[in-house]
Amino acid sequence: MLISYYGRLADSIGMAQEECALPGGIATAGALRGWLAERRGGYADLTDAKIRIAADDRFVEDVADIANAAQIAFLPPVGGG
Amino acid sequence: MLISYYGRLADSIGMAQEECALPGGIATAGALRGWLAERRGGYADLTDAKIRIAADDRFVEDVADIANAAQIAFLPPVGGG
Amino acid sequence: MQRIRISPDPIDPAAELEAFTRKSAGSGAIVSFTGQVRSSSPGGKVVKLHLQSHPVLTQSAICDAFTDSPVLSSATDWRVVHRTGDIPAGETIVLVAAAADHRRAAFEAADFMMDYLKTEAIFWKKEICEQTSAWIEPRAQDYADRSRWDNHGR
Amino acid sequence: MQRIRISPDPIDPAAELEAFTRKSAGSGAIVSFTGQVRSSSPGGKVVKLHLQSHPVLTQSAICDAFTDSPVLSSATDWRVVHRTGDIPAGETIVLVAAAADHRRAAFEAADFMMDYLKTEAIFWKKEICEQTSAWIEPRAQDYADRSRWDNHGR
Repeated sequence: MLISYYGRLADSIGMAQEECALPGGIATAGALRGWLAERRGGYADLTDAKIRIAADDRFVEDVADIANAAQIAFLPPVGGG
Repeated sequence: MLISYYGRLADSIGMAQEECALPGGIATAGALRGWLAERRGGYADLTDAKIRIAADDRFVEDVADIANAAQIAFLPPVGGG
Repeated sequence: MQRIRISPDPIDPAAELEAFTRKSAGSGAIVSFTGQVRSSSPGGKVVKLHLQSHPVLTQSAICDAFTDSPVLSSATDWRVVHRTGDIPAGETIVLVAAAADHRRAAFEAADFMMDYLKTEAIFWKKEICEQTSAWIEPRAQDYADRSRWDNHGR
Repeated sequence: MQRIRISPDPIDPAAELEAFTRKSAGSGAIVSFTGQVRSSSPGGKVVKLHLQSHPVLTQSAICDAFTDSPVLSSATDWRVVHRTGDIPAGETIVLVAAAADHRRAAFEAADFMMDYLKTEAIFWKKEICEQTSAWIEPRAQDYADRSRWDNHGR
């Protein structure tokens, strides 16, 4: 699963993308937030409800099943054009 | 004295400009309206208060002395750009 | 710098915007309005407009109104290019442009300039259609638009 | 016809307006807005902005919002060109253009598009100044401007 971090998240996490293999128990978007945030520092922002999640280029709620998604994006509040 | 008729006045009067010698008794802008309007048909519009008068490129009121002006312009309500 | 240009020459909106934008680099916000001769009207299919101005008063009245305007005082720069004479349908009659630090001020400046030009500017306008022709005066909507600015900034 | 273009390529506002005006001849009214990187900010002298978009969601969200908008339904045509990546101070970030039969509709369409782009469009913006850099979120004024349209046409 390719995970992308947009905007300020890429700065706080230290990278814009990473390839992750999800452990078996992590099936929803919300669970993915928690799992990533626990792994190491800089990821804590991901549990902020203002950070939206897109799975395969569609916005999803925290309860959505994302186990089979190829791409996940974490999107902080937008900054305007 | 060069008299110019703008906008629809040029159509109703049949010309855009004419050279006139003012008779002695006609000294104000208002008197000029009446004198021109009495001369012949098509000039009646000039007595309409909505027609503004400019003497030598400045707007003037009917009471203004225009006997020494070189140019008089009759300006109907503007049409917008 | 010539902020107001009134002439029978055709207007190239892109070239005007290019020159204005080059001068205003860094302002942040630039709004332009281009007005073209519409090809149809209540009088039928429009062939052309005839626009007449006064050789002195038209420009000086616009200059006075815009220099004194509180709306335009929020703009860093502005421009008016107005065509006169015979203008075929589809061609540009007027271009206004405004630059400001923020977009609201730029929009308001351009909007205000157009409302003024459409109601108070000293132009006489004759619409020449295929069958008829008529001198045009501002629409009620034009006066309503213009009145929006009467208490602006007071 | 590509109404929305998001790309790291520099924007030439005059060329965009020229193409749009050519397509819209006879519409009557065309409004354009050009937004440039301001050269100063509360953070100091601005070197550049970095604009990030999402490769799919940014364009599709703009398209959805604009296609459904009652404000834009009064426009005969509209265009959005948005630059991404590193944009030096003074260069153009965004150009929007709107054409309509009457000028009020054209002004409102361009104004609405900009208010949307400034608050809801999916862009992340980092301001790089000489001494500092920071991610920027919309100003309170941007949200206030955007909310003006909430009841439009209802």
